[in-house]
This record gives sequence, C-alpha cells and structure tokens, in this order.
Amino acid sequence: MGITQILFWFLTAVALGSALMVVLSKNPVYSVLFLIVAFFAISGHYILLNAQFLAIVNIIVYAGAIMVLFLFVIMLMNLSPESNIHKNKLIRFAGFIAGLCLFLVMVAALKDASTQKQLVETSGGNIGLIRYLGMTLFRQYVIPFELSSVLFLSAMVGAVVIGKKE
Amino acid sequence: MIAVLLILIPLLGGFLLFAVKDEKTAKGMALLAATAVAALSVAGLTVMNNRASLNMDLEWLPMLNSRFHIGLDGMGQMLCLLTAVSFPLIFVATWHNTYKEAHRFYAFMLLSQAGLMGVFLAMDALLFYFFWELALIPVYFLSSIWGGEKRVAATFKFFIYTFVGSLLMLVGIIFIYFKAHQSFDLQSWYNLKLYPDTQNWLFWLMFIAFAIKMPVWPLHTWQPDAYEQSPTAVTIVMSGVMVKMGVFAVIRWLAPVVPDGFYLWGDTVSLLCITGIIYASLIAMRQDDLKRLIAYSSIAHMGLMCMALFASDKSGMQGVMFQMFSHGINIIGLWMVADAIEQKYGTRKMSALGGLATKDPALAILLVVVALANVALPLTNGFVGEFMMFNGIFSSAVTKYGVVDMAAAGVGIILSAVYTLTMIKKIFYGEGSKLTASGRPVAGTVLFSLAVIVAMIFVFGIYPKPMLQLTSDTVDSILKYMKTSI
Amino acid sequence: MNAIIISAIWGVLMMFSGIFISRKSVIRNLAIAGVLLCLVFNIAEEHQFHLVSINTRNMLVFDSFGLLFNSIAFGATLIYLLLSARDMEKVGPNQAEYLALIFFVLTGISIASSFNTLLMLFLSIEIISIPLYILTGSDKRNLKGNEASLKYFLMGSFSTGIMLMGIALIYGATGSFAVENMARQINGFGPVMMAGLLLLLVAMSFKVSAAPFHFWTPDVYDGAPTVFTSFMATVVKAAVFIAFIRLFDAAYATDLAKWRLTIAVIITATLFIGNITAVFQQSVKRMLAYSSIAQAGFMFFALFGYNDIAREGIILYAAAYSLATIGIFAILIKMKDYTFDGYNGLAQREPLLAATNTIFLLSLAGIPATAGFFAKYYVLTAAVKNGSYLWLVIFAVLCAAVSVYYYFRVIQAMYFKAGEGSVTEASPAFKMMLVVTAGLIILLGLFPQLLTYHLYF
Amino acid sequence: MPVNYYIFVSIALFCIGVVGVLTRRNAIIVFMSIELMLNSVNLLLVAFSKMHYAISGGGESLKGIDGQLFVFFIMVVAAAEVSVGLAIIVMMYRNTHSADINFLNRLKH
Amino acid sequence: MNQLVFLIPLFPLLGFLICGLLRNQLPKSVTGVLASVAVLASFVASLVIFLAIKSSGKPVTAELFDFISFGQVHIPFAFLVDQLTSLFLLIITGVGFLIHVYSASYMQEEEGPHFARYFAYLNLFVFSMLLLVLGANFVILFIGWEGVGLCSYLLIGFWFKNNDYNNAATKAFVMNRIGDLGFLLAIFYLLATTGSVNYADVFAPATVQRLQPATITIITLLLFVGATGKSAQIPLYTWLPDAMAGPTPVSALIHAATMVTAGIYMIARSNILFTMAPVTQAVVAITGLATAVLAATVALKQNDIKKVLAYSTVSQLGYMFLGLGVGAYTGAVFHVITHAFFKALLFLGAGSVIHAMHHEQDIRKMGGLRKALPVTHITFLVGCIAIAGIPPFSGFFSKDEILAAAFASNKVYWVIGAATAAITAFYMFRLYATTFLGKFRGSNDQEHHLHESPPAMTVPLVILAVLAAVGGFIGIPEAFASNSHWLEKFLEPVFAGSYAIAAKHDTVHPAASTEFVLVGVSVLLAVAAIAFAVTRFSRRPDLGEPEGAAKFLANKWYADEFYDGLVVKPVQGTGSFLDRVVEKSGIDWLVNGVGRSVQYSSRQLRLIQSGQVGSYVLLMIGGILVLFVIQFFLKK
Repeated sequence: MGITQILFWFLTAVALGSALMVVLSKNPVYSVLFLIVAFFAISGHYILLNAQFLAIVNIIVYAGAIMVLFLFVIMLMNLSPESNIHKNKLIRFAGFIAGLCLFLVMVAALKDASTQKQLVETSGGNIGLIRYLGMTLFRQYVIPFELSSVLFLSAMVGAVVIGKKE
Repeated sequence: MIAVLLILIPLLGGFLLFAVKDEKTAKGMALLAATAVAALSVAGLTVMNNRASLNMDLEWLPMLNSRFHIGLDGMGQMLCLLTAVSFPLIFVATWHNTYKEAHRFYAFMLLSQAGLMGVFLAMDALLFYFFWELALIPVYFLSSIWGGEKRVAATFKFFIYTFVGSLLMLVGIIFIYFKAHQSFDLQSWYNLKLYPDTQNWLFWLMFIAFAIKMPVWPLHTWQPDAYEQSPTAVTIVMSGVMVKMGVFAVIRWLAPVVPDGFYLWGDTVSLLCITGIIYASLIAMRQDDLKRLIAYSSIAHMGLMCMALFASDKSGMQGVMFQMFSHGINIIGLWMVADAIEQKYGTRKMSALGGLATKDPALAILLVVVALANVALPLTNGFVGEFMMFNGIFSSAVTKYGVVDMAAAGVGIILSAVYTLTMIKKIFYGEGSKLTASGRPVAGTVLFSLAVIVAMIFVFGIYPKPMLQLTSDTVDSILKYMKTSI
Repeated sequence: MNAIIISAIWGVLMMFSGIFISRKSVIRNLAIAGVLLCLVFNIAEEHQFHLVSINTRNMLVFDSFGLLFNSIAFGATLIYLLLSARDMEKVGPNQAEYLALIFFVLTGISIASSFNTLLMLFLSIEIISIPLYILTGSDKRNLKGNEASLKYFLMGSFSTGIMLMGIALIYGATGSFAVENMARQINGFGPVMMAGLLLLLVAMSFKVSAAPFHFWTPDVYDGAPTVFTSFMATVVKAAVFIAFIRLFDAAYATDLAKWRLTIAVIITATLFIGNITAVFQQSVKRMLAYSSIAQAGFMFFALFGYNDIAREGIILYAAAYSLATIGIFAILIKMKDYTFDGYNGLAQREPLLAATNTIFLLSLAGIPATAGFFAKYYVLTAAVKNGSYLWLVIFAVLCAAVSVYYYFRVIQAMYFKAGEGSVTEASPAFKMMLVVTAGLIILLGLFPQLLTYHLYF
Repeated sequence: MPVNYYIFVSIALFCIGVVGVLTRRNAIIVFMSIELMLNSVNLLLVAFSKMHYAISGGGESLKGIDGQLFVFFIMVVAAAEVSVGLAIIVMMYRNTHSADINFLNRLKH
Repeated sequence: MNQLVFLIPLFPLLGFLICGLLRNQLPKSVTGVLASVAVLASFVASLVIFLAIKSSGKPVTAELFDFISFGQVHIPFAFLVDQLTSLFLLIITGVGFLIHVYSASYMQEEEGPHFARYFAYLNLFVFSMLLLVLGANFVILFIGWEGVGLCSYLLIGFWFKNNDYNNAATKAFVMNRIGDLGFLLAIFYLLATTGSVNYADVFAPATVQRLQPATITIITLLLFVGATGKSAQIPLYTWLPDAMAGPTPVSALIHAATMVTAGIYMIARSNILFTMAPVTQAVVAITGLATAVLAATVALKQNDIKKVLAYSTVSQLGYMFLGLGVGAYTGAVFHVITHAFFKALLFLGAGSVIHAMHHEQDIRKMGGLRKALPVTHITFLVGCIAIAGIPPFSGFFSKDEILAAAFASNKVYWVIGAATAAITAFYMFRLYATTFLGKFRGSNDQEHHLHESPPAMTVPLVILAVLAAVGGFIGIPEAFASNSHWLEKFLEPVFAGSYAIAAKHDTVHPAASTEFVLVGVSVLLAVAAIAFAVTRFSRRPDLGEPEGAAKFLANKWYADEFYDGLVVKPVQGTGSFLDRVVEKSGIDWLVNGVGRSVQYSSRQLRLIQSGQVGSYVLLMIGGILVLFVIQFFLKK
C-alpha cells in the first residue's frame, strides 16, 4: 500500500479522533484545540487531493481566523470546565445513539451506490491550483461572488447592531 | 334581471344598514328591502316569468372555467319565494323586539337573506359553494351576538359542524369538477356519468354536508341548542329557510349527479330518517321548553322530507317540494308564537304557561291553525305535502321496503299529533298560571304576520295546484337525469 | 435583476442613512420609497425593462413566476412597512439598520425567486437567514429575544449543514450545481442523488417550518419582536416556499411518484402538529406561530400536486397568507395584551380594527369571498387533480376545520366577550391601511385571476 | 483512492458533529460541532470534484473545479455565520452570564 | 241539481265562518238561530236531492277542481251523491238541525263568545261530516274524516279550563289518528294498485276483478283499522266514553248519531271490496261482536248517565259492524238510521235530565224524576224501548235484521248477539229505572230546582221520540210482509255488486218460519230482562261500591289502565330516556367528544415543544431517519 494510502488513513484517523475529542472533552478550550487539529487534518486531505488553495485557505480562515475568534470568546467568558456543562446522561446517550443511527442509515443508503468503482484523482490535476480557481471565480462565478458581499454586509451590520452597547 | 336583483337588493341593503345608526330607520329600511325582494320574487312568478328575467350568466373565473351563472327553475322560484316572503314576515312579527345595535342586527339579517338567495339561484357549483358558506357567516354573528346566555358555545358548535360538512363537500365538488372536464356548470354535471363505485363514496362526501344542514339523525345535535340559543328572528331564518338548503342541495346537486350512489344508499338513509323521525318525535314529547319542542318537531319533519326524497318517486319529490314551502311557512308561524310568548311572559317553559286561550283568543286560534297544519290536517298545506310524500315513500320504485318505511314514518304522524296537542294544551288551555294571569293580547304585528301565514296555509292547503305545477317540471327533469343512469 | 440590484443598493443606503439622518420618520419614508422603487422596477422587468443587462452565466433566470412573486413580496413588504414600520422604534434605536437588514433580506428573496444553481440557492437562503437571526435578537434587553435568536441561529446553521451535505451529495451525483443537470441525471449514482435530494428536502422543510423540522418556529416567532415576526412569518416564509417550488420543478418533479409518500408524511405531520397544537395556545402571537406551521402544511400541497394549478395556488397562497398575517400582526403589535383575553370586547372600542381583523382571520380560515379561500382551493385542487391521495386532502380539510376553531376564538373574544381589550394608539392612516389590506383580500377573494393572470401573460 | 472512502469519512465527521450538537450544552461547542459538519461537507465536495475530474479523463480539463469553488463559498458563509453567531452568544452571555443553551428556557409549549 | 250539491256543505261552512269570526260582535240569539238555520237550509237541500235520486235512481256527481294531481294521478275535489249518501245527508242535517235547536237553549249559560264558538264548532262539524259522506273519492272522504275528528277534539275540550276534558280530547284525537294511519295506508295501497282513489274507478268491476285477493284483504283490513278508530271498536274504543266530557248535545250529535257511524259508512261505501275479502268480513264481524259484548257488560255497572249511554253506543256500533261483517249492509245502514234516532233521543233526554239536575250526572243521586220531567220521561222511555228492540219500535227492526243475517252466516254470532241484546235491554232499563222511578235521592236544593226543560229542548225530544218509534217501518222484514222492505230496495243499486257475489256464496236469508222463531226468542229475552231490571232497580237501586266481577266491570275491564301500562307509559319512558341519556350523554356527548379529544391532544402534543434545542435537534434527526427509511428501505 502506497504512501497515499498511508497518509489517507493517518489523516482520517487524526481527523476523526480529534473530532471525537472535540465532542467529548470537558474543557471548551480543549475542544477548540482539538477542532483546530481536525481542521489541519482536513487540510492535509486537501493537499493529498492536490487542492492546495483550499488547503491554505482552510488553514488561514478556519484554523486561523475563525478558531482564534472562538478562543477569544471562550477566554472572554472564561468558562470553567464545570461538570454540568454536559446534558444529563439520558439525553447524551440518546444523542449518541441518534448520531450512530444517522451514520449507519446513511452508510447503508450509500454503500451499494455505483460510486464504488469511481476513483478519486489524488495528486495530479490542476483544478485545485489558484490561477484556474481565480479565473473561474471571476469569470463564471462573478455574480455569486458579488452577491456574497451582501451577505457580508448584513453580517457586519448584524454584528454591529447586536454587539454595539447602548 | 330579477335573479340578480334578488341577491343584490338584500346584499347592498345589508351593507348600507351598517352605516345607518338610528334604530327606527334601520328597521324601516330592512323591511323595505325585504318587501321589495318579496315583490320581485312574486313578479318573477307572474308578470316577468320568462327566461331572460330569471337567468343571468356572466364571466367570473375564466381560468377556473367557473361562471357567475344564476337562474331560477320551478324549485328555485319556490324557495326564493319562501325566502323572500319569510323575511318581511319576520321583520313585522318581531317589530316590537328591541336589539342592541339594531342596525347591525338587521344588516346581518339582510346579508343572510342574500346568501340564501344565492344558494337557491346558483347554477355553478363553485358559486353555489360560495353562497353556501356566505349564508352561514351572518347567521353565525347574529346568533352569537344577540342570542341567549349559552349562545357562543352553541352557535360555534353549529358553525364548526356545518363547516366540516361543507369542506368535505368542497372536496367532492373539486373531484367532480375534474371528472366533468374542469367544469362547474350544473348542466355538464348532469350529463356526467361517473363509475358506480366512485359514486358510492362520492355520495357521502357530498351528502354529509347536506345531512348536517337538514339535519339527518344522528347529525342533528347542533340544532336544538342553536335554535334554543339564537334570537327567535334568526331561529326562524335557520329552521324556516336554511334547513331547506340541505334538501334543495340534495335535489339539485346530489341526486342527478351521483344517482347510483343515491340509489345504493337510499335504504340506509331512509333508515336513518325513520330513526330520526321517531327519535325526534319521542324527545319532542318530553320537552318543556317551547323552542326545543319546535326544534325537535322540525327535525322529525325534515327527516320525513329527506326520506321522501330518497324514495325518488314523482309524487314523493313533488311532495317534498311542496312540503319545503309548507313546512317553511308553518314552522315560521310556530316560532313567531314562541317568540311572542317569550317576549310577553319572559319564559319558554310551557309548564309555567297556560290558560292563554282566555287571555288571548286571537293568538290561540291562529296558533291552533298553524299547529294543525304542522300535524298535516287535511285542507291545510301540510296535508298535501305529507300525503304526496307518504305516497311517494309507499310506492317508491327504488326500495322494496316502501310499505314498511311508510308505516314506520307514519308513526311520526301519530306522535306529532301527541306533542303538538300537548303543546297547545299546556300553553293555551287550563286555568292559567299566575304568570299568565296578567297577560294581555300580543301585538297586532304578530297577529298580522300569523294571519298572513294562516291565509297561505289554507290557500295552498285547499288549492295546491299552482304550487305543484310550479315545481312539476323541475321534478320531471331531475327524475329524468336520475333514471338515465340506472 | 432590477429587484436584486435596487434592494441591495437600498440596503446600503439605509445603512448609511442611520448615520446621516436623525429623523426617524424620514428614514422610514426612505425605506418605503425604496420598496416602492423595487416594486416598480420589478413590474417593469416583468414587461422586459432591465436597468442593466448582465450575463448571469445562467446562475439566475428571471421568469414570470419568480418576478410575479417578487412583486407580491415587495407589495407585501410595502404594506408591512406602512402598517408597522413605526413600531420598530419600540424594538430599539437602530431603526436604520433594521430596515437595511430587511432590504438585504429582500435581496435574498429576489435571488431565491430566481436562482438557477444550488450555489445561488444556498447563498440566497443564507442572505435571508443571517439578517433574520439578528432581527430576532434585535431587542437585546429582552431575554426571550436572546433565547429566540440563539435557538434560531443554532438550529438554522445546523440545517445549513444538512443542506450543504445534501448539495454535496447531489454534486457528487451530477457533477454540477446547475439545477437543470439535476433533472437530467435524476438517478445519477442512484442512492447518492436520492440521499442528496432528501437532505435538501429536509433542509428546505426546516426553512419553511414543516414538521418534524418546525420546532424552531413557535419559539422564534414568539420570542422575536412582533414587528419582525410579522415579516419573517409572511414574506420570508413565502419566499422560501417559492425557492422550494423552483427546486421542485427542477429536481423532484421529474419523478414525483418516488417522493409522494415522503411529502405526504411531511404534510400530514405538519397539518396535524400545527393545527392541533395551536388549539391550546393562550397567546395569540404563539397561536399565529403554530397557525403559520399549519398554513405551511397547506402550501406543501402545491409541491405535492405539482402542476400549473399548484403554481397559481402557491402564488395566490403567498399573497393571501402574507396580507392576512401582516394585517393580524399589525393589529397584534398594537394590542396591550397578547393573550386571547386581551382581545375581549375589542369590537366595542375599535369596531374598525375588529372588523378588518375578522376579515384577515376569515381569510386565514379559508372562508369564501376572501383570498384565503382560493388559496386553499387552488392547492387542494392541485392535489385532487392527480387523483391519488384523496385521503390526504380530506385530512387537510378536517384540519382546516380545526383551524377555524382557534381563528374564531379571536373573533369570539373581539365580538362576543365583554372586556377591556384595546390598542395603544391607532392613527387614521393606520386604519386606512388596514381597510385597504382587507379590501385587497376581498378583491382577491372574488377575482383571484387578478393575480394568477400574470403568470401567463 | 475510491471515492466511497471519502464519502464515509465525511459522513462520519458529519455525524460526529451532529452528536456534538445533540450532546453538548455549551453554545460555543455546539456551534463548533456545526463547523465540524460544514468541514466534513467541504471534504466531501473536494473529493467529489476530484472524482468528476477523474471521470472527465483528467488532463487539462477543468471539470470539477466548481466543487472546490463551492467550498470557497461555504467558507465565506461560515465566516459570516461565525461573526453573527458569536455576537449572539456574547449578547446572551452579557444578559445571563451563561453560555448554556438550556439556561434560557422561557419559550416552550 | 249540482249547484244544490255544493250548497249542502256550503251553508254550514258559512255558518261556521260567520259565527266564528263575529263571535264577539253577534248576540247569542243571532248566532244560535244562524247556525240552526244554516243546518236547516242544507237539510232542505239534502231533502231535495234525496227526492230527486229517489225518483231518478241515478246518482248525482259534481266536480269543483283538481285537488291534488301528479304524474297520471288526479284527485279531483268532487262530490258524489247516491242513495247511500243521500240517506246519510238526511240523518246528518236532520238530526243535526234538531240538536242545534236543542243546544241553543241547553248552552244558554255560556257567555256570548263561547256560545258562538260552540255553534261555530257544531257547524264546522256538520260541514266536515257532509264532506265525508259527499266525497267522490277516498281523499275527500279522508278530509271529512279528519275534519270530524278535529271537531270532536274541539268540542270534547270545549270547556278547556278543565284539563281532564283536554286530556280526553287529546286522547280522542290521537286514537283517531292511529286509525287514520291505517286508512291512509289503505288509500296508498289503492293508489299503488289501482292508480286512482275515485269510487267510480276503484269499485268498477273491471278494476276489482284485476286485484289480487290478498291485496284486497290487506286493503280492506287497513280500511277497517281506520273504521275501528272512528267508530270506537276494539281496540280503539276507549276514547268514546271519555268523549262524554263534551257538552251533552255534542255527545248526541257526534258521538252517537253521526260521526261514529262514519266507519260504517266507509265500509258500506266500499262494500264490494269487503264482500270479496271473506277473511276481513270475519274479522269485522268478530270484532264488532266482541265490542258489542264488552261494551254491554261494562255498561251494566256504570253510574254516570252519559257513560252508560256511551257504552251502549259502542255496543250498538258493534252490532252494526257485525251486520257489515255478515254482509247485511242494508241492515247495518238501517241500524245506523234507527240508532241515530233513538240514541240521539236518549242523549238529549239525558241532557235534559242533567240540565234539570244542575250538571249532576250520577244516577245514584237521581230517581223518581218522572214526576218532575214528564216529557223527558216519556221520550226517554220510548228511546229505551226502541233500543231494547221491542216491536214495533224502530230498534227492533234494524237489530232483528242484523241478527237474522248473523244467524244465516253463523249460528254462534246469533246466540251472542241475542244475549247481548238482552243485556242491552237490561242495562238500559236499569238506567231508566234508577233515574226516573223510585224516589228522589239528590240534595234538597236540587229537588227544589227540578224543572222540565224549555220547549226548545223538549220539542226536539218529541220529534226524535216519534222517529224512534216509527222509524223502523222503512224496513219491514220480508218475513212479515213481502217486498215491504223499502230501504233495501232503495239501497239496491249501492250494494247490488256485493249481493251478486254473496249470492254465489249462498248466504241465503233464513226461512220465514225460523226468522219468526229467532225474533220471538230475542224479544222474549229482552222483555224478561226489562221486567227484571225495572222491578229490581225501581225499588232497590244499587248504590254501594261494586265488588268482584262487578268491580271489574265498573272499572271497564281496566282497559284504560291496560293501555296506559302497555303503550302510554313505555312511550313516555322511552322519550325521557332518549332525551336524557341517548341525546345528552350519548350522541351529543360523542359530538362534543371530538372537540374534547382535540383539546386533549393539543394539551399533550404541545409538550414536545420542550424549549430545549437539544431535544429539538434530536427530534429532527429522528425525522430525518424516518424519511430515510421511507425513501430508501420502504419504497422497495
């Protein structure tokens, strides 16, 4: 089994493991850190898939900006790892069961899909490269690009409206 | 022309009245409008009795292929006459009653008349449904605002009950609309041939609405409460005219459209009707509240009509037509007396009354006549109708239990005699109670309306021919459409 | 396109107006003017007049359906602002920002009514949702507002996640986000496509608050400032439905049979939960929240019986439902007490308000001669037309009967019960506006073709 | 790599996120779990884009690029959502001094 | 001639309208005279018609207008006067007139309006009765039929202040209604089978031959049910004794002379049908006989003067039905006529007595009235002799004819009939003796005020007495003098059809010799009974409370109690049960139950809106799972 496989399995393991830790760990700060780890793992996957641009953006935007924002907020609230931060046992159990069921059902639904024999072009392929992405974005996807500015505007206004002290 | 005016005058009059604040003027205008309508419908029967004046067909919903098509055949004219005549009588009879915000009251009354007229006039299923609902709304407000102490609950029950029915009917209408190649036109519905097994369930989808309106046992429980709680003027509209909507609808919109279902379920419905007749009569015997007694007697009578309807026999149908009018007239008379007594003595408990015959002979005589018409004594209009209906039931071609049905329903005649005479006895005969001791004769307006009613009772009772001829053609055509699909 | 551009620009304009203009009334009128402008230019676009000609690269298509709905949405918003804009002052000081956000929502709506790729759908939904999260929480002191906005936000973004998963799977199956592709390869990789569509369905159902994904609705509508509840319960919800319909045309409709049962289940649940739960409510506001769920159940029929009648139906429904609900909310905002008892005896003190309110309620209940009747009529007709599932229609009408129960409780309170029910202040202009709205409802109730006509010509 | 692997991995991540939403009471952590869900979707999209690229025969073809662009947009939206979301959470914290999603429970039934 | 036919019912109708509408304006004298004149006028008209028919021998018909018509069925409002009708016309108007005159003074105490009301009712009754006999088809007959029922209701309850009277009135009306239902059914049967209700069509031989025997039997039985109601036969007879609540002249006119004979008229009218239904005839005969016996036995122990007469009426009606049952239609009609005379006479006599005794009706408080009321006494005695069947008084002939026919058809009938005749004689003379013989037993002031009634009352008594005495000579049996039976000849055309059929069934009249024997026996029995009764009761009238069998008879075989327990109580019970249980806590409970259940489920369902995001999401996930299952794993 080639290097790709090994990397794939390794990254997957890391991603899933840290994702689980995000959910399980008592202390919010740990959760954040584990989440960052998970994002790194996912970025690793991107690189494996030769989607360099996304990998970088993922690191910068998510692991960088967003997660830092999270950390700030958590610090600002200095939430101590109280035990009651968890729901009562029953709900938690139900939650796990539900999540498991969803997983099983979706897997069961998709396992015998005809995608089985479809392969994913790892490495190679230049669609992940920034210049092609850029060109498509500003040729093909200019309208959504522009309109997403509205989204940002509203988010900005919103943040102001809500955050502003009277 | 006349057709549309029959709807427009009360409609506009009603809206106009909301503006009028003064009570006297409101009364006057209401009476004026009602009288105008009555005059029109009479004119429609006599001088202006031609297709042009009795029909109107306008573009309405081109995309749904539904038209504002109204028209009057014999049955329509008869029922419009009933509607048109009853309202002025009501207004006159209740002239001295006082209502808070009287102008609103009369406005709603006229609106309900407009709705009723529309129901009887509509030749387009969607239009029919429109008016079917619209007739309900004003009555709902009338009863809920001006009714007795338990009015809100009772009226609401009545509303919901009928509303459920009409919604089911709407589904039926939509279904038939597609079967009829997206047409609401009455004629195209008549020409329709539906599969018998479709008709079996479609019948109930439509019939339940009408059964509730009539009402057919066991869907009747809204009625006594609603009648008891509503102000009598409204009760008169309900039991005098509104319940006829059910019978009318079965004749016009059900029987010719789903005849197979009609025949298939005929016996079932007849059984329900018989049960209802006897059941209601027995209960009526035990009522002490005058209004409830009349309500139950009305249930019994409507049951008989429904039954005769399902005999789907020429004489039966004719009888039903005639009886729709007669029963309308008679029951109005009974309610008027009930109202007059309640207004004067402040009670409807018959046990608290008595001896009025000495206090108020005129009222007594008039009521006795009306009551006897109600028990279908010969030479009153009641007899003609019931005779023909019974004959229809007896010699019905579609059921093999005609004789049994008739005999069973006949028990109703006997029981009706029992409770009617008991009512007369309790109210008018005997020594009289302290309540009635101080009584003075009722207002002349009441007597006048009653006198008119009594006159009609005798006229149509002794010489029913015109009325019978009026509806004869309708019956023939209906029966024709029913026959063709056997 | 006109609508999108103008509403977006006007949003920015409102943003800054807060800084430069101090007079609240001016800001208000500015906003009203903006909506009016949107309306005008949108109608102009219906008649082939474009401000700027932009090659949307087939990301957006502007057909009569979408444009007609835009007009309705703008019209409704116009009435909404005329009736209730003044009441925003009660919520907080940032009136200009609120209005700006509303304009952004309008932008989102105009995108939703004309999207042609899942990307645009996703963006439009987000552009609609994010301002609403904020508006819900705009009354910062009010803990109910906070709770509502938190719940709305969390569950909203959760549903976004689901939607994205669905889109991803669809992409996997079709290799593109263009909706026409979905139709073309409806069975791309069999289950993958199916799963994608299902998740998308779930997400959309969440947005239109269809059971069992409706749970956010009552709490959010209840907790949000009534002014904004009015907006999101009406225009927004209708818009999402329009988006849903477009999506449906593209994908599900191509083999509807496969989806009938699922949708039937959703409809049944929605109608049942919405109507039944509304019966017991004590607060009119919350009752309206549940009733909006119930109404969503009816709108779903337009998807169920998918045909041109359904399209007319949903247009009509959008108009009728929005007008009536906006009217009711406009009066509710002015009520001193939001419970049913708060309405007791309103007819004595405010006959006009009571009368118009009655008309609105009758319209919601679907009584003939009000727009609500034809709305229900059309969607039910659409369902009956394709024959099967008549039981569903019957169930629906029975639920409609139940709905009469709680709508009429308000009427009973206003007319038949004695009490101190009264409103804070009702200006003549306000009353005038109410009458106009009621008039529109009656008009549509008598001649629905006034609206549906524009679908074809 | 078979694409199914990626499908299942991202579904797994997605479900873990769901479990997080279900089991945690801290608003921020719930929100983070949602972010996790979004990221799983991103991974899936990228995988699919490469798959379609593979299907189209690789080489110079740009088939499948739109998948990656979509991811880009998802990140944009996510960022916007985060800003708003955190603002809301902070606002609530200001009023209640708690980030517990069940702390406020006035709206029910 | 036809105009006359219209006039006959018209006069009383006018009388009714005038008296009724102007009752407050017109003085008593005017109304009394007016009403009487109205009847007199129609009597004259009837007389003319009668003579015309007697001479011409062919019936007169007159049609006013089409009453009810649908499809092929036409029910005209038409009159038919043949021999039978003309006879009844005479009785109704004749006796009616006398009773009007009598009433004018009998009702003097009533004040104006009520006096007028009384005469209005009487006129209305005469009108309806005339309609009944004039009608040319069953529907018109039915109209009159119900009309007289109504009048009897109104007149029994004339003194409406007394609720017992009202109850009696209601009872009468309802019982008649029960019979009427049978009548109606019969009419519908005729309509269904023959397609018409006109006598002319229905009784036409062609039609009759076409009918199934079974059908005829059913129709006739149903008609008979109607008759039992109107003519107070078992099982519907109990209303008649109670009907005595009305003013005495009313009892004389309605409950003795005319209305109660409507049943006989109806059967006689449709004799052809009955003759063709031997089963029905047997039923009629047996019912009639049973009624005769039962009523006679009850009459033995009654102490109310009017009650005795009432039961004797029932008994005599039983005789008439016996006659009809054995096919002696002439005999029945004959007895109707004579009975009209002597029973009206007896009632009016009783009225005169009651009048003198200040509304005392209990014969135990009377006695020895022959001195105080000579005219009443004589006339009453004539009446008693007539009803007892002592030759040559009228009762003898008619009763004898019926008995003879009964003998011819079945010996047992005759035996019972004769016995009953004896009982009749006995109780009639018991009544006579206790009332007029012996010494006075009433209170003193009653004794002081004892007085013979005014001429307005006595004159009719005398006239009726004469008729009761000689009325029998219109039908002298063949056995006495050949073809001297004028009545039979006169009625020949009406019953011809039946007799033709009967001839086939060889029900021959008994030979003259046997008939003499029979007559002898019955007369002897009667005489013996009379002798015993007079000797027994003139000295020691039974004043004590009856015991044993006597008590049983005095309580009318407990018939009323029987009906009360068997019918009235259960019906009322059911009514209350339905009202309280089935309606309130049954159907209505269910209806409201729907609402309640909605409320309840609402209260439960809203709980899933727990307000916690966690549970919401959980439920959403559940929903997603369900949809997945439906979409992927169900649809296979």
